[in-house]
Amino acid sequence: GSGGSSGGASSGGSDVKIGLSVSTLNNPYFVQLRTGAEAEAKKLGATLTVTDAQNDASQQVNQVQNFASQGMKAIIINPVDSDAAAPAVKLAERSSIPVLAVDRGVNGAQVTQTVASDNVAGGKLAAQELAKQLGEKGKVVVLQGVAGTSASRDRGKGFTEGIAGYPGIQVVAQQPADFDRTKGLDVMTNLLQSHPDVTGVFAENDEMALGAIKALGGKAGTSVKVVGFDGTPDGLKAIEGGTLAASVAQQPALLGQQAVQNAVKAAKGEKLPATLDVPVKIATKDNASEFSAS
Amino acid sequence: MSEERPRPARGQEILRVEGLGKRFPGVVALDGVDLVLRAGEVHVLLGENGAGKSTLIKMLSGAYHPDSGRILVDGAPVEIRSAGDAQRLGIATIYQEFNLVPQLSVGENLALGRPPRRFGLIDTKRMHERARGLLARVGVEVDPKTKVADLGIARMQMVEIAKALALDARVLIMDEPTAVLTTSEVERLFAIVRNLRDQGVAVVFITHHLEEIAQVGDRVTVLRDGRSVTEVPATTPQDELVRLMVGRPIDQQYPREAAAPGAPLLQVRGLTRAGAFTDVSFEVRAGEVVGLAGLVGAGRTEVARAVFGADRYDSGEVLMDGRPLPGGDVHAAMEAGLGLVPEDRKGQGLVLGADIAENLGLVTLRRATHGGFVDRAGQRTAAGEVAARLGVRMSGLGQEVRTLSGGNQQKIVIGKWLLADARVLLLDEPTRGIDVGAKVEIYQLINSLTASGHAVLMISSDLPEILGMSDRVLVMARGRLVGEIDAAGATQDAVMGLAVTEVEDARVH
Amino acid sequence: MSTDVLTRRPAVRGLLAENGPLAALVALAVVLSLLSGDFLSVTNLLNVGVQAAVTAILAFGSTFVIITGGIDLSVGAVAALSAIVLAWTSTSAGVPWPVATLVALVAGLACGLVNAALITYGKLPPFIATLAMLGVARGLALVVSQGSPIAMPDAVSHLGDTIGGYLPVPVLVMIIMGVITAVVLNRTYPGRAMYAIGGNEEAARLSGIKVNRQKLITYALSGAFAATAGVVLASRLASAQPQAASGYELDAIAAVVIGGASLSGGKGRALGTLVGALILAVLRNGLNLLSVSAFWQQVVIGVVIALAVLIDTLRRRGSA
Amino acid sequence: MSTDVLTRRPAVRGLLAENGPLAALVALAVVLSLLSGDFLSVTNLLNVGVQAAVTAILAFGSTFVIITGGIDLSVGAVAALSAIVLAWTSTSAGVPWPVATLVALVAGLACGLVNAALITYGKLPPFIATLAMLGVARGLALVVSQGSPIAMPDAVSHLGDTIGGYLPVPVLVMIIMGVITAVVLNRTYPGRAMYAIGGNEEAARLSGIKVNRQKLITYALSGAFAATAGVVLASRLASAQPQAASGYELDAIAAVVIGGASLSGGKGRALGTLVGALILAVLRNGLNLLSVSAFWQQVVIGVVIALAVLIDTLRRRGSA
Ligand SMILES: Nc1ncnc2c1ncn2[C@@H]1O[C@H](COP(=O)(O)OP(=O)(O)OP(=O)(O)O)[C@@H](O)[C@H]1O
Ligand SMILES: Nc1ncnc2c1ncn2[C@@H]1O[C@H](COP(=O)(O)OP(=O)(O)OP(=O)(O)O)[C@@H](O)[C@H]1O
Ligand SMILES: [Mg+2]
Ligand SMILES: [Mg+2]
Repeated sequence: GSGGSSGGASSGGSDVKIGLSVSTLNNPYFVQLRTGAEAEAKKLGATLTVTDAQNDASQQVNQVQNFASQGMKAIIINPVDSDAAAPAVKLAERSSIPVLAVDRGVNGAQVTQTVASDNVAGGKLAAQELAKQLGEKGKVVVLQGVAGTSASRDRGKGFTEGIAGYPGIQVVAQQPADFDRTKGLDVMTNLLQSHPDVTGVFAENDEMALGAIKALGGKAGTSVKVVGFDGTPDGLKAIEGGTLAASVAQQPALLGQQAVQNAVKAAKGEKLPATLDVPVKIATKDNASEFSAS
Repeated sequence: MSEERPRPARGQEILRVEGLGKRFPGVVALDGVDLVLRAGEVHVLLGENGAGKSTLIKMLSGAYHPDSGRILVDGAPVEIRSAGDAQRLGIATIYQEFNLVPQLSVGENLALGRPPRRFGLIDTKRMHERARGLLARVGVEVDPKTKVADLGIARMQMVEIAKALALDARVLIMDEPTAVLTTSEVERLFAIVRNLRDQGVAVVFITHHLEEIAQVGDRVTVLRDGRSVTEVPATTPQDELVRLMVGRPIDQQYPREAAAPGAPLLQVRGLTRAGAFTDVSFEVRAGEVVGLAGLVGAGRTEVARAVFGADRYDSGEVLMDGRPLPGGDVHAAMEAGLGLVPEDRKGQGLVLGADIAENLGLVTLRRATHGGFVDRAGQRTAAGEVAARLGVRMSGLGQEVRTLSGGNQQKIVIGKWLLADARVLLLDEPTRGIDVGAKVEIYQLINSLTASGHAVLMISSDLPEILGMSDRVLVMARGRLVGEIDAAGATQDAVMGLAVTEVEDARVH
Repeated sequence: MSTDVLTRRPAVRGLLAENGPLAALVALAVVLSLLSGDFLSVTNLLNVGVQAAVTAILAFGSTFVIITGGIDLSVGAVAALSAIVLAWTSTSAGVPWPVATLVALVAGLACGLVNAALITYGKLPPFIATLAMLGVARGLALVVSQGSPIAMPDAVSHLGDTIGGYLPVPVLVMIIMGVITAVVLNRTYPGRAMYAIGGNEEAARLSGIKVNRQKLITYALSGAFAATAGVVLASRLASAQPQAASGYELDAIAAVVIGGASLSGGKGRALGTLVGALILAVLRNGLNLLSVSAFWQQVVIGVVIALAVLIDTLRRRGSA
Repeated sequence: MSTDVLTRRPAVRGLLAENGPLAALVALAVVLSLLSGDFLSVTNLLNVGVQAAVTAILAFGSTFVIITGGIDLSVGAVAALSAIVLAWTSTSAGVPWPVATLVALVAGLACGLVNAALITYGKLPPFIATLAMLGVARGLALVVSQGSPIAMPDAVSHLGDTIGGYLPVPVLVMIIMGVITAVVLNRTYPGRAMYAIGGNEEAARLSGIKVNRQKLITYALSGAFAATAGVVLASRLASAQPQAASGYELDAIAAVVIGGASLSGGKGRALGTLVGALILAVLRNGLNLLSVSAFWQQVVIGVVIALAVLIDTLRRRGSA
């Protein structure tokens, strides 16, 4: 990269206006992503504007459109939906503003860089970890996120693919709980009636996993293993407490930080690699403290 | 009127009703009614409140479907399942309850259901032109573009009449059209009715004003308890009609027993609201019935509402027992002992979806509350007593007020204020739609109120009632009090003279 | 089978005939117990009760509002805000939990009063006033919590437990709030005034009812009930969440309307609302037990809600 | 400043005085243009238009329904379903896109007809009927799409483009639908019948208006408008999404009510609805431009909506 700027990353962001459209802030995961992004922007001296698309793809297009007319030097988009983000990206392209995608990729349009960890891979990882903790046999239920969202789709797909490799494990029920803790609690309570013999739970996010743990009560962590997704602070606390067996940690703060760092570079015309992989990691009791620290 | 015009088939039977029956949950509304309508005749339906008059005509207009019996038009049995069916058979109806759309203009209401169209789009210009013609025919000067909601109740009635005329029907049904009209409009209406009759239209006319029967009717069918008891000529003496209808004679139609007035209870001084009434001053003394007469739009209702605190006023004051009342505060007025029976029973008097007990207890709700809790049993008992006293025809105190007959609804509105025991009762058209028997009951109640030292201010467009029941008559015109006449010297001519003289240049004909 | 029982016990039949929604609930329960052996256990029925509790409490509050002819879209957001206020004051601000609970209830009440002020003095349509409050309350919940869940104090979390190992506290709270609703509606002045206002506001005013004041009470009650629901919800999860109860306003209104109330006002009952909330909860519970696929669940819920009310209206028409 | 302009140009003043919502919109625009230099550019104003389009089209459809005294909660879900139907028939089923578009519109219309049938023949309250349809339509969208977005055919995606490099197609569609709404409401028999039904249903019936048939037309229009909105939305995103337009029903209703309609029926105008939708869009656009923090945005939106309508009602009261 030959940005032309003399200083290092720490001083190179001054006066750079960056817009970040987050898919939703109704979820601690994305709140962390925002926090990471804001911290980095402050460090670099860039001006970061964050908007909340409230899980609505067309509001997100609106927000990117508005960013463009505000003269942002770079735009970070955290797509509500990978396909639906394409028009937004094309729109910014027309105004020659570099766009970075964070957390989810964009299909059907070329972004400057995708800073992401792979949800499908994360789902597979969750399946492997759950199988390991269950001794590769048992009955498992899946708590699904909001039907039709890409996060639910990809995580579910990864998990289904991953769990298929363990013939001793049977998925006895899949029910939607809309990424919501209360619904996780209610749905798990109900599933326990029809499937009292479950030994494992995969929840497509930590919120639902925490709800399920509430429903399981004393069983959580002992006779039933719960695996969540996201590695939110509450989730990590539950891991340390032994009720949550594991969570696929995507390090949202790191995602946000990396996205801003690279957005500043892009704004200065630096060339960036097409993808920046922030690895998914599985957080378990052994390594949970590492995640909490960040 | 138009003597030389040919009268097509006068006396020829157009519509016949045989053994018609209709029951509602808990009530047999009609139980075998026969009726024959002939071209060129005005057929009066007579009966007590709840006798089934409105139910009968609603089956002719397609609003209800009969349970038994049949309807024949031109000798052939017909099924009238909707208003459209009735219109196609040439039957037009003016209902007892207002059936206009308040948010729409007068013109649109007149064309409701069949607006003139051009290229599929509504031809507003033609619609308004037509409306103007119709309005002129009934003699009201209203701009067709006025919203119906902005009209007074009497002019709404005239619009209803115009709307029915627009159909050019063979059978025209009018359910108590004169209840809300004053003398001059009634005259106007009768002229229209006679004219239609002479053109061969069969008119069904419902009224509780017996004197109107001889004026406009040809034949009378008397309904009692859902049955048609007899058909008599309209020239039958009133006493006889009353006997047929009520089952017993009524000796005195206006049994007012005046007493010497006591101290002033209600004093109104210089009450003014721009555009409605100007400098209105009067007082009402204990034991008095004060009549308030005037033409439609004279502002009587507005004054009463302002006195009661239902509306605000610009200047002047209202005193009860010598103490001024705050303006625009119904609650304070009630506390001071005022009560108002409003003229629009459906819009302002009743909670139509609630039952009879609930409605009767509305005004006394606060009084029946002890420690936050309402004594509903006590309220029910009290409601039962008033309902019995007023002779409300109902299936029980739990009947929804919506399903009561018009006159019985009016009794409920009066009843709730009787329960409240207000010391000065403002009655705005209190006996509108009430049958002769029940009227006498209400007059006697007024007597007992005044005998116990209470007072009544009675607004009425029924001049005989004003003259028969008031101790003093106040006359309003164009928002001003134009005169006061003592009961002794009061005649219809004297009152009308006052009401009209001031109005020569006014909006009312 | 169930018809036999009904014919033999006229009291039960009378109750069902008068309570269309109750009949629908019973029918739903019968179908579900035939389809799933797990449905008709005591534990599961108590679960259903717990799951209905939050919606039911919100719906009780909405019943007042709907009876007056209004609508309250803010209940879900106010519930979330109150829960956040409770968690925040008792943890970050260190206020003892009983005081914090009171503060939360007052917060809910205050939201209701603002709604009422906008509606009565500001003459805003209830839809707009409470929609605005929805945004404001949800936003404030996010601002106070910084968008993250706040753990509830332990003492309050016990509200999510059971008493004597059987009776879940949320169910108890639901019953208490239901009884309060029934008493307020049937026996108190404000309750009767609500019916009158919803039936004919002008007639109520001309009968001496202070309409504005009664509306203040109505919306304040709705706010306080929403706060209670928020506390129950948060105590069940042991954590207050800024996004909790999103969209619950529609569930609450649906429960009230399924229970026989009319959005044009003047009608509605506490028991009906409870039944409405239970119908929704039974339905969701049953779909979980039957493991209906995620995509089809919404379809089935929609169809069953329509059917439940349809049966009720058709029955009423048949008897009329 | 703006007062000067107004006093000098009586025509403008008359228009604003008669159109309270319009005055609020103008006030909002003036404030925003003072606060943000970016607001008053042609591009940005066109952006606002595009951003308002979907809500406005849904709201036009809802205007019909609200004028009759009903409510349609299903518009967002029906929009999503129609878009999915279009994308699916033209890709998976290989139907040419003009036919597919027609099929999508028919799907929306059919949803509306089912709503109307439930309301008229089934006697369901509109709230319940359309809430049920919300679930059914959203569920069917998920079932058909298997929960994944479906790419739109290229030809249809151009609907999201601009004509002549300036006029965005969504804005054009919005204007066309607005004109249709205005004409239907003011000049056609069904339009006037809607006002009559909402104003006094009994009077309408007794005047020979076939109330049930007119309601069928009303909800069918709402469904067809929702389908149109769905197509516009999907073409903007170049992809049909089963979760699209979630919660838009409240925005649509809010736009109609801000525009001066009453939920109790009988009132409402196409221009008012357009202005209502623009107010919402301008507000969101402005908050983005001003970089208001995400958590505060909801608060500000709530407050401004309340203020906008408040100004209108106070002004009306003042002049009355
Ligand atoms: N929809 C209904 N449901 C139940 N009862 C009804 C209904 N409509 C009318 N009734 C009852 O039928 C009876 C006849 O009523 P109707 O309105 O025909 O009387 P009416 O002769 O017109 O009286 P009025 O002179 O007071 O207008 C009354 O007892 C009334 O309560
Ligand atoms: N002919 C008319 N032209 C224009 N406006 C009228 C006319 N008649 C009445 N109004 C309006 O309607 C209102 C009717 O007044 P209001 O009802 O108080 O009169 P009223 O004397 O009580 O008559 P009534 O009670 O007999 O209808 C008046 O304030 C006036 O604004
Ligand atoms: Mg009658
Ligand atoms: Mg009057």
